[in-house]
Order: sequence, then structure tokens, then C-alpha cells
Amino acid sequence: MNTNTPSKLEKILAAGHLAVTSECGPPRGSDGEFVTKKAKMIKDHVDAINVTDNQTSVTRLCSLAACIHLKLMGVEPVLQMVTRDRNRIALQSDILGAASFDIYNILCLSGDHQIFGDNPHGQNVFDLDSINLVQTVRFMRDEAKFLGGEDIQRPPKMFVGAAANPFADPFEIRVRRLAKKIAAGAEFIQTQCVYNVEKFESWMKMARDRGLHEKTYILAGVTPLKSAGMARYMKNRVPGMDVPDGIVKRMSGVPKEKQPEEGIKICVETIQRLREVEGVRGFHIMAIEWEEKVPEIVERSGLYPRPEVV
Amino acid sequence: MIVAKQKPIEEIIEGVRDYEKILIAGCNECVTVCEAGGKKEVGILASALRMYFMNQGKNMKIDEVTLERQCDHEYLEELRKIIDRYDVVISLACGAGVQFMAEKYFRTRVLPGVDTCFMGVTEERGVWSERCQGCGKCILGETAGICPISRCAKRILNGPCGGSTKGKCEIDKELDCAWQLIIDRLNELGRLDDYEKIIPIKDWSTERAGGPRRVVREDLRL
Amino acid sequence: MDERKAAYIEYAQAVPLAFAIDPDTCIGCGLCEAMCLAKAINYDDTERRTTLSVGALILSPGSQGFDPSGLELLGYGRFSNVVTSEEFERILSASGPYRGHLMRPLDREGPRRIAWIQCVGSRDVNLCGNGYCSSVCCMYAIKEAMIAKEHSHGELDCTVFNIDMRTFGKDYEKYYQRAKDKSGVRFVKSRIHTIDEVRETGDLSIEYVDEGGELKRETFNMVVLSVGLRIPDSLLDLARRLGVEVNKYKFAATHPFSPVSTSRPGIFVSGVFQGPKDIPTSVTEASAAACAAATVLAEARGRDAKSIEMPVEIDVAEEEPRIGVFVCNCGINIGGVVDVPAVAEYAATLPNVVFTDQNLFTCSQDTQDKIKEVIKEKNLNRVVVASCSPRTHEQMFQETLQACGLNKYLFEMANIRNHNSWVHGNDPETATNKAKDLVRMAVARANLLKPLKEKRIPINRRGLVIGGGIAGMNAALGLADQGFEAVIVEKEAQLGGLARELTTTIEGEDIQAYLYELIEKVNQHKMIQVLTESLIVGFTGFKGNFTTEILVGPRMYERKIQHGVVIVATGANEYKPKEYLYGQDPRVMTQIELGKRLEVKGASDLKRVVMIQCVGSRNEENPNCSRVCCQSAVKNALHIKELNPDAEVYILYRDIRTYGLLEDYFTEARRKGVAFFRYHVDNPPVVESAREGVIVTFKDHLLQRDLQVPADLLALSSGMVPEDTEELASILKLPRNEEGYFIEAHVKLRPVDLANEGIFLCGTAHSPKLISETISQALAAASRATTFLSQPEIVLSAVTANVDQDRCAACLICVRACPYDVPRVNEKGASEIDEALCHGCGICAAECPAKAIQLNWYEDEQVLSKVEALLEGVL
Amino acid sequence: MRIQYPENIKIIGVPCTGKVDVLHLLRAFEKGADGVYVVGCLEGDCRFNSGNLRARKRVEQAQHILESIGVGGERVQMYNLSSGEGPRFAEIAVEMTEKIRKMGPNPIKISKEKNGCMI
Repeated sequence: MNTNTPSKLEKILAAGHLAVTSECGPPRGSDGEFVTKKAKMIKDHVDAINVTDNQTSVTRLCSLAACIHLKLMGVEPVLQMVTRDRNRIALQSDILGAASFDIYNILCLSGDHQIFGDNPHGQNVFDLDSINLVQTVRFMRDEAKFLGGEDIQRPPKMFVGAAANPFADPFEIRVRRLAKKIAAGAEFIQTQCVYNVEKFESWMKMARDRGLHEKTYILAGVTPLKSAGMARYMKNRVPGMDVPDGIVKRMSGVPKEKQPEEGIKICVETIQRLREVEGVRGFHIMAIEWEEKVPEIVERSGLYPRPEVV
Repeated sequence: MIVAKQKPIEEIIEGVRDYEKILIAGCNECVTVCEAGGKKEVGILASALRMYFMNQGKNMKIDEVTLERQCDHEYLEELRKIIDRYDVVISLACGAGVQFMAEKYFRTRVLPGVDTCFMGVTEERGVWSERCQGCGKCILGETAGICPISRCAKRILNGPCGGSTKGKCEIDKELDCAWQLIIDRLNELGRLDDYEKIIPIKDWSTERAGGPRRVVREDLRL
Repeated sequence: MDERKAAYIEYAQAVPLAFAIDPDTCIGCGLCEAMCLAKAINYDDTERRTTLSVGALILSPGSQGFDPSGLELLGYGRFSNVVTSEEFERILSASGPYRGHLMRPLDREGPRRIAWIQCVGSRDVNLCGNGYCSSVCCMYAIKEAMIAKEHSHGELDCTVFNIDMRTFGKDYEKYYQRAKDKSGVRFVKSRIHTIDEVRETGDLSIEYVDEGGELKRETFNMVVLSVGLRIPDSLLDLARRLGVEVNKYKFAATHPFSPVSTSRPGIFVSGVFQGPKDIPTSVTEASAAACAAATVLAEARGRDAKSIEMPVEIDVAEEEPRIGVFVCNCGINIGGVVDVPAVAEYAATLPNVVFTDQNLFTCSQDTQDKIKEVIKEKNLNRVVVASCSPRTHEQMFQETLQACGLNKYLFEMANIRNHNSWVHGNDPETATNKAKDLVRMAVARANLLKPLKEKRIPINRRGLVIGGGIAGMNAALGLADQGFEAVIVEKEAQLGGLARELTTTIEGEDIQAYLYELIEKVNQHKMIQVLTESLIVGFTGFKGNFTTEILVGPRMYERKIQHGVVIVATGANEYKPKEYLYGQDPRVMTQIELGKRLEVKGASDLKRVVMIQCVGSRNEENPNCSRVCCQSAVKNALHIKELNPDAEVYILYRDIRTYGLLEDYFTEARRKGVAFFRYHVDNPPVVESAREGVIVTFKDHLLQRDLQVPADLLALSSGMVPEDTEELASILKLPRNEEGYFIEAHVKLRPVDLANEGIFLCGTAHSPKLISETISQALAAASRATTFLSQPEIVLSAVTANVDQDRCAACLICVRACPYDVPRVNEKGASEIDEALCHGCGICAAECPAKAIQLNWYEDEQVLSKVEALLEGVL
Repeated sequence: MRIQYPENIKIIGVPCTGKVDVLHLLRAFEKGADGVYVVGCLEGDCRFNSGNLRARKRVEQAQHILESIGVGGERVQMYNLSSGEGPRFAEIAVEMTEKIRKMGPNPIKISKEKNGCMI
């Protein structure tokens, strides 16, 4: 088994298992237990937990601190890091900080525009973009150097991931963009949630045609729908989200109280279909404010129990 | 060209309320072209201020002048003879002009009459849009002639981000996604493969991050 | 519909706008003569005989509306709420009896339902003997319905009962469709014979048979009779005295190839006396008649003209203003209200006014002489006249200044009559004060006036005619016969255009013989040059001085032609159908092809012929009516019947549009057994190929079932499509409509002018039309062109925009704002406005952000001086 | 047609309403006018294509300025009518006069009288 880092996630993937990750959003306050409580609900059903970084530009407890809480309770965290709020000094500094707690996974993102958050009048930074951030972490790890060129004492050992959206516009560059992220050094990819399985499959096929599935681990994102309203919202309002009419129809076709169950059913079916797709190496289950359902989804999808790795 | 827009008249009134002798100074360059601070706008503002203060029962001296450019000493020098007659100057030039005037006439208060917005183009009469942020190191050659720094809301050098929807930016449905434009143009030029070249981490020291910038051409100086 | 006084002005737009005395109302006191200060009335005036010696005569006596009193069943005259369309126009008019409020006569109630009855006095041989179509009633009925809807305070139902809707003019069909689809005007196919009144309400009840043959009855609050045009008997008398022949409907007899010439050489005719027609066609024809007359008179042109010698202009630029103010009493028009002496006295106190006077009529000849004397005596260098409207009198006063060597732009008028005494007659004191204000404003501006130089440019007296079809050749002859050179540019190798494909006119005239003769005339004419196989590639200049680059002949050598005017006559073609198996089955052909076929092979082999109307017209792709196809079908149908009376002919149509005198041929066709079936646009005929013939299936509305007819021949009445002129239009910057026809400057007032000055339009490049109409329009274009070419030079108004190039920021705003694309940024990086091209609207001056543009004579300071003078002392 | 209309209307002629500069409109109020209106051709019927549409924009601009400085944006208006609409012209004159009467005199004038200050 060939791995670059001590990351449990990397080990599971390298061993050929289907990986399962999930995520939790930190609180809008300083209560660390908020994170640990959520983590407790799901920790036995997933291999690692992503912690979002001020997602949708709403100020929250920082991702790094939340990851530390997870680490301290023995859960494998994936540190999400966006380039919106920090320049390269702060980013590198936070990477070192994370490494000092032996946080071994990082997901590099650019981050939503601040206009959507609670500080729309603030400045954004974008000193780097997500691809540049992937390059940065790899450079720090592999060359043991800062971007400035000096050596790093005890360089970070991080398994580097990036996001990919098979559905976003413009479609023609979706695979090229994936290739670009891999070329920058992304070792794993978590995708946007998949509802349009056909479209995802064709994206995967194009990725396979270029052999990209062998250069990185692709985890397909899934999100259970809580209601028909949520399905419609995701379809119409969330940029880069592809919810086919069939899904919306199916959700609105059942009575309101049965819709959550229908959503979970769809999610499980999706996972079952996707695990048959060549190149899908795992799943990233984003149960937005619905973490308690993650174990059920994992179990019903036949992904439980989770493998042990050393 | 530098694009500016008029400040709300209320804001200008607040700024000059306590003075009696006002000079409104226009500029015959960019701000004339973008119809924010040329001779005509000077006239409109002067007329509006005169009326406002007359209505307030206040006797104000409000004069008008429009210089060829406010970003050159020689043109600013034309005010030397008269500047002491005024308590305050409202400059309708861009931020550069306002400052240059303030630097030159140290004892006179200079107030901006426009909000300087960006360097851009006239899409059509009445519609201007940003094209350049003067980063000091142009990468247009690598981005099919479309600048992701000035035209992407996140200045992403390796875009597009996930917010690009149907060719538009997530922050404004009217706004073109710069990366969509870049991709379309690369496609048109038959150079889509160039898209996969990663634009390296940018050296921002030539941008404002590097402190106020100067361009010095020794070959031109005596 | 209303009483009018004995002294009246006929209508607000009358020319001249002067009073007349109505002998039927006048009580004969003769007081008016004594009262008139201008001594303009000769009350005892009697008819006088005057003899004029003229070289040509143009008859345009017009027509009358048909009087429906004789058609008793329609109830006109018996039922108050039945009115004629002419009366309804008055009801809608702001200056009409109800001041534009929509009311019905009986009770002055606003109607909720109005019906129009079409063809009253038209298309009716039985009751009134008028077999012709009046051509205008369909359009005016739609217009009245649309305006009525606008004027109505509540919902208004408008129904037009018609036999066919004949909206055949340019863009008329679009208007009809808009009325139907957008404005909800209802059109019912039925001829109405009887109207009954509902006693209690004054409403009117109409019984009619609808298209399906069902009897229906509806009630309306008001009924409008769309009365036709007729020639009054008095004109018969005139025609007889002049020795001019008339046809059976009393219209002047003309020949299709010389449509404005009467039977007597030297006497020409235009307007409805020539045949029923609308305003644009009348205006066009008037110009055509002028052209025909001018051709006869060409040698005498300018013989009786006198030119005025103007003294050398005095340079007043350096002088202080010395202003003379002349205040006019205008008889009692001003003097009866305003205290004119007080105004004059006041004027004397104004800055730089050195002379004031008051006159009874400032516009009279003796006052002009007096003004001239004063100008010289007092060394006046600015003149203000306080009187009436500059629109009518400014030019005359300016000439008075010029006669004294003063620049005409040193003149200013204050309109103290139309804007003052006339409208404030009930308050002399305020009117006097206002007159003072207006004079003060005028004097303020006069103080700032500068002499302006008008540019005079010699006119190149050659005309360029684009297109060598019937329109182009007639236009060229129109120019050449008047002594102006013409150059015809034809893209094909031969002259003739679409007419080469045509056989005879509906009247039976031989088109090929006419064409042969026309081409001969053109080729022989020493003033006409013909360039065939030629392509226009460049165009510069302005009216009077154009230069056109042309690639000529198969070897494409380049020629540059200088000319003063352009006549666009690029023509149109028959639409090549995509419908009804055209091109797939050889038995399917267009009407033009059928015409030729009949010429060559006759019709003895034809047992049954079907024709389908509106192919390629009145559809989504081409919403307009192609105007000529109905008569083509009728013409060919009659020809078939003549060649082979046993042949059956079916014509499937939507509306038969044999307007004007063409209606007679439609009547004749029906009489000869041609069968007409109406089809609906949403249920068009279906055509299939079979061995035994082309099978045409269509719905018979009376039988309410489908008919299937196997035809030996299917003729498609294919519409017209304009010649492809996209490139030409962009080179000459000419406006075209969506279908590709050129757009005239004004539909009614300038039907053959293009908005681009010095460029004229004729023939089917304007819109589809008959040969006779094309010839008229060609002559009209030539007439408009020669009106301009016969001047020795053009004097350009000095009211043009001027750029202070030092201040110009080259922002392009003037370039973008100019309606005529005149300003351009020159090599020096400043805007430049060619005074020869500037129309003087001043938009650029108002929009310039650097205030670097001034409009001469309306400079900002000159305009503002009036504002400031008006408000002097207010604060 | 000689239809009577209020005498307080004074006409200043321009070749096209497109020539009307926002500065001209403002100047009138600066000098004490109570109301100004621009009368142009019917929309779509401008002799110079778009002059009247531009004039409308200038009027709106002046309205905005006058409103924000407390003189009252309603004091300046744009009307469109054709040359054949004499009665409408008179109607507009009445309408505008009534509107301005309701608004009262130009506030600058009142303020001047009260404070008695000189320009």
C-alpha cells in the first residue's frame, strides 16, 4: 500500500475500499460541543468528517478549531480551507497550525462570494485561488518549503483534496478543470452532490477516457433531500446544481410527511447506482443540518461497517 | 478610460454647507467622456447648488471652471491666480485629479464631486463597465484577452468557480462570468487546450499590495 | 354636423389659413368689409373671367363622398345614430362638434357598440351604379374603429361588416391584423342591406347572413356607413368643356402606360378624378402629373422667373448692437387686445434699442419699405418684429433685412399674436404685460445674435437612377425629357426588369410592345446613359453633390459618377413558392408562368384550373398583401375563359382585392362563371399530386363541407419579394422595412422621398404595385428630383452645429446622438460636423458633456438670454 | 384655433426638443421660474428621430435634481403632442398652471423675499 501521508482517508482509499466522508458545519458561536455532538452521531459510520470554512460566507467558528475538536475526540477531520478570507501568509500559517495537531486532510476551495453572507460589504482576498492553494499545500508538503522559498521545519503531512462539479457551467470544461486540479496536485476529489446520475456518468466516462480516475480518488457527493421544497430550491436557486425534474416530481409526488423518507430513499438509490460506476472511489455525504440521518444512509447503502486500517 | 459617477447632490451639499465661496472644477478628460465631471456636469452641479443655497436663504458665491486635465501640473496651474478667492473646491475629476489638486493647493480644501469607479469601457452611451484594475503585470495574453482579475468577482486566475451559471456570475445574473468568456474565446481561437495550463500563483507586488506605485522611465527624464 | 358662422375657416389645416364667407349663412350686412382693418374683404366681389395662357393643365378636382340618403333601407337621415364615415371623422376630431369626445348624435351618449357597414356606394351596380371599389374605405374604417376605441371611456365593441377587407397598401395589412388581433376589432364577412332602429333606445338592429349561411341579428348603439368616393356631375361638365374623356364612372379616362395623361394632350390628371385612391397614391400622382406637365414645358423653364439682386452684406460684427423694434397691431388682431403703443414705448427702454415703431400691418409691403428706410437711416444692425408666427413671416422679414445688406440671422420675432392676443383676448392688461415680456425676451436674444454665413453649393444636375426596369426607365425619361442628364445603373445585362416576364395588363395592353418602345426611347435619348451589368460599390457626398462608384460590365471596370440626386428603382420579383408542390409537380405554376403559358400554348387543353391566392403574402414570413396578385388571377382567369369558355376556373382566396376600377374585371369574371371560394388562413387548401391532375381540397363554407377538385393546372398567386438590396442599402445608408422594401420619408406627405435628402424612390422597391402605378410613381420621383435639380445651387441653412475643437473631448457622444450620423472624430482627435450634412436639430449641442458644441442661432447664451430676460427681476 | 389658455405661459422656441439642455431647464428655476415644461412631438414621431425621447430624459434628470434640492421635481414636465392638437395644447397649459398653482411659487423666490439677500 502506497501512501504519501498518515491520513486514514488516504489509507482506506489506497486499500481499495469505498471511502465514506461526511461533513459538519461549525456553529455561529464558540460552543465547541456543537461540533463534537454532531460528530458523535456519525463518527462510526464515516471515515472522515469535513469541516466547512465559513460556508456561504456566513461567519462561524473557524474550521481549524472545529477540526481540532474532532481530532481530540479521535475523529479524522478534513480541514476545508477557502482562499476568500486569508492571504498566502495566513493560509500557510493555518496549514502549519493544523499540521501541528496532526490534521492530515485538507480540501482546498476558493469559497463563496462574500455577497451571499453576513458581511457583504467586506473585502475579499483571493490572493490565491483553489488550484493555487492545492499547489501551495503540495509544495509545503513535498518540497518542505514555504512559498517564499525557505525551508519548513516539520512540514505538513496532508492528503490534499479539491472539489469538482460535474454539473456546473460551462460543461465543456468540466473534465479539463478536473484534470487541471489533478495536475495542480489534488489527490482526492469530492464532487458536488449528484442527482443527475446520467450526467455524472458521462462526466466520469470522459474522466476515465483521460485516465483521470487513476490519478486521483473521486468521491461522489450526495445530499438527501428533506422535502420537495428543498428539491425545487436546489434546482432553481443553487448555482451549479443539477436536480432533474424527475427528482422534483418524485419528491412532490408523496405527501409532505413522507417526503424526508423519500429523500433518503433517493439518496440511497443514488449511492447504489454510483458505486457501480467505474472510477467512483467513495462518497461524500452532505446531510445539511440532518447529520442524524447519515448512519441510516450509510447502512442502507451497504457501506457499513466501515473498514479498519492501520 | 477612468469611469466615475456623480456623487449624490445631498452628499456634496453637506460637504460645502459651511462655506461661502465655492469653485467647481471639471476635467475635460475621462470624466467628461463618462459624463460625470465635464463642463456640462459642472454647470448642472453649480446650478443645483446655487438653487439649494438660495432656497436656504444663504448667499453663496459659486463659480465654474473646467480644466483640460486635472492630473497634470500645467493645467492645474491655471487655477493658481484664482484659487485663493475660494473657501473650497469641488473637483469633479477622478480621484487622481482631486488629489493632485489638493497636493498643489495645500491651503485650499478640495472635495471630491464624483465617485471614481474603475478603468473601463463604454459599452453603449450610459453603460460603462470595468476592464482593468491596473495590477501591474498583464496576463491577458494567457487568458484569451479577457481579464479575470477585473472581470471575475473573485479575481480567480484558474476559474471558473462553482458559481458560474449559464455563462453568468453567481453574484449578478446580468454579469458575464469572465471565465465563461475566456473559455468561449479560447474555443473560438482554437486554443482550448491552453485552458489546462495552470496560471501560477500571482505576484501581487506590482498591484496595490506593493504599495503606491510609480512608473519611472529614465529614458524620458532629463 | 354643427352650425358654423358666416365667416369661417374651413378646417384647422386649411391652406391658406384664411377666412371665407359662406353665402348660405351670410345675412348680407356687408359690415365685415368695413370692419376689416387690412382691407382684405371685398364684400361685393363678383365672379370675374380671367384668361391665362398656359402650356399645360393639371386636373385634380377630387371627389365627393357618396350620399347614402338614396339607400333607404340603411336608414341614413331617418335614424339619428346612423352616420356616414365622414361625419364620424368629425365626431372623433378634436375640432369637431363634440370636441373629440365619442358620442352618438341622438342622446350624446357614449356608444358601447359600433358597427361599420362597408361598400356603401361602392361595388354596387344594382342600387347606385357604382361598380368600382373606392379603395380607401376599408382602411379608414379600421382607423376609425381603432381611434374610437382610444377615445372611448369604457369598453367599446367595434364590428366592421365587409365583403372583403381590402388593405392592399404598403404596410396596411399589418395595420388590419393589429386591429384584429391586438385591438380586438371584429370583422364580419357579410354585406348589409338593411338597418332597423330600436324605437325605445335609438339603437340599431342589423340582420345579416354570416359566412356559414346562418341568419343572425345584432344590435348596435351606432352605425357608421363607410361611404365611397364618387365624381360629382359638375366635373362631367368641366371634362366636357375641356374636351377630356371620362369613363363610365365619370373618372377621367387614362391609359395604363400613361396614367396621368388625359385623352387630350397637354391636360393631365391626378388624384381621385383619375380613379379612386388613397392619400399617398394621390400625392404621388400629383407629383407625376407635375412631371408630365413640366416635360411639356421643359423649354420654357425659368423663362418668367425674376431674380432679385441683393446688396453686399454690411459687416456689423464689430459694431455695438443697434436694435430696431417694430410692434405690429395686426389690424385689431393684436391692437384690439394689446396696448401696442405702450409695448413700443416699453421696447424703447430696453438695452441697445435705438428705434421703435408700431405698424398697422408690419407685413405689408409699405411697412417693408419703411423698415428698410429706418434700417438705413438709424444704422440698425439688429431687427426685432413683434407680431405673429415666425413660421409664416420670418422669411419675409429676413428678406427685408437682406435687401438692406443686413445678415438675415440678425433678426428676431416675438409672437405677440398667436401666443398672446389671440389666446388672452379676454384680459387686455395681462396680454399687454405679456407682450412686453415677449418683446424683452426677443430684444435680449437680438443683442446676442451674430451674422451667419449660409453655404451655397452648386448643384450637379445629373441624376443617378438605380434599376433599369419600368420604374427606373420612366424616372430617367422624366429627368431627361426635362433636360437633365440621367444615368441608369442596371445590374442585369438588359433593361426591363421584372416586366420582361409579363404579357398583358388586365386591360389587355401588350406589355412587351410597351417595354420594347420604352427601352428604345431610353437607348436613343441623348441625355440618358445606361450602364448594364453594373454594381454600386461606393457612395459619398450629400444632396446636390453625390459621387457614386460603380463596377461596370463583365470586366468590372470602375467608374465614378458625380450626380446631384439618386432615384432608387431596384424593383421586386415574384415570390418563388415553397408551398403547394411548386417545383415538384410541373402542373403547379405561378401566375406569371401561367400568363406566359397561355400566351404560348393557349388553353384548349385545359379543362379545369385552380388558383390559390396569397401564396407568400399575408403570412408570418411576409405579413403584407402583395397588392397585384388578385388582379393577376382575375386577368388570367378571364384569359382562360376567353380562350376556352368551357374551362372551369376556381379561385381560392382570402379577400379579393380588386380595388378601384379593377373591380369591374372581378365582376366580369364571376359573370363568366369563374368560381370564387374563400378559404381561411388557418385552414388553407391541401394539394396532392395524382395522375389525373393536381388534387386540390378546400372547404366550401356555404355547403359546410370539403370539396375535392382535380385540376389540370394549379396557379399560385405568388406574392412579391423585393430585390435583394441589403448591400445597396448599407452603402447608401437607406432605411428598409422588415420585408426589405425601402421606407419613404413620410407615408402621406413625402411618399417618394427618402429621409436621406436628395434621394427618391419609385416602383416596386417601395412596395408591390401595378405597372400603371409604377409609372406614376416613377414620374413622381423624377418630378421631386427635378424640383431640386432645377435650382442653380443649394443654400444651406446656417443653423448648423459647430464644434469648438479645442474643447472637444472626442467622447463620441455627438457621434452616437446624431440622428443623421453626421459628426465624426477627425484626424486631430476632435469632432467635426459637416455643415452640408447637418440638419440643425441641436441634439448634439444639448448632449455634449464638454459643452463644446453650439447650434448656430440657438447658442446656449442666446437661448438662455430669453430665459433670463423673461425672469428678470423675479428674484 | 385661438383657444384661450393661461397667460403665464411664455414660449421659448427651439428647433427640436432634443436641443433642450438640462442646464436650460435648471437655469429657469435658478432665475425664479415656478414651472417649466417641454412640449415635443409625439413619441415615435420626432422629426429628428429621437430628439423628444432625449428631451424626456433631460426633463427626468432635471426633475430628479430639483426634487433633491428641495425645489420640487414636479415643477418640470414633458408633454408630447402633434401640431394639429391645439385644444390639447391649451389643456396642457391649464393642467400645468393648475399643478404649479397647487405647488405654490418657486421656493427660492419665497426664501429670497423672506431673507432679503442679494445675489
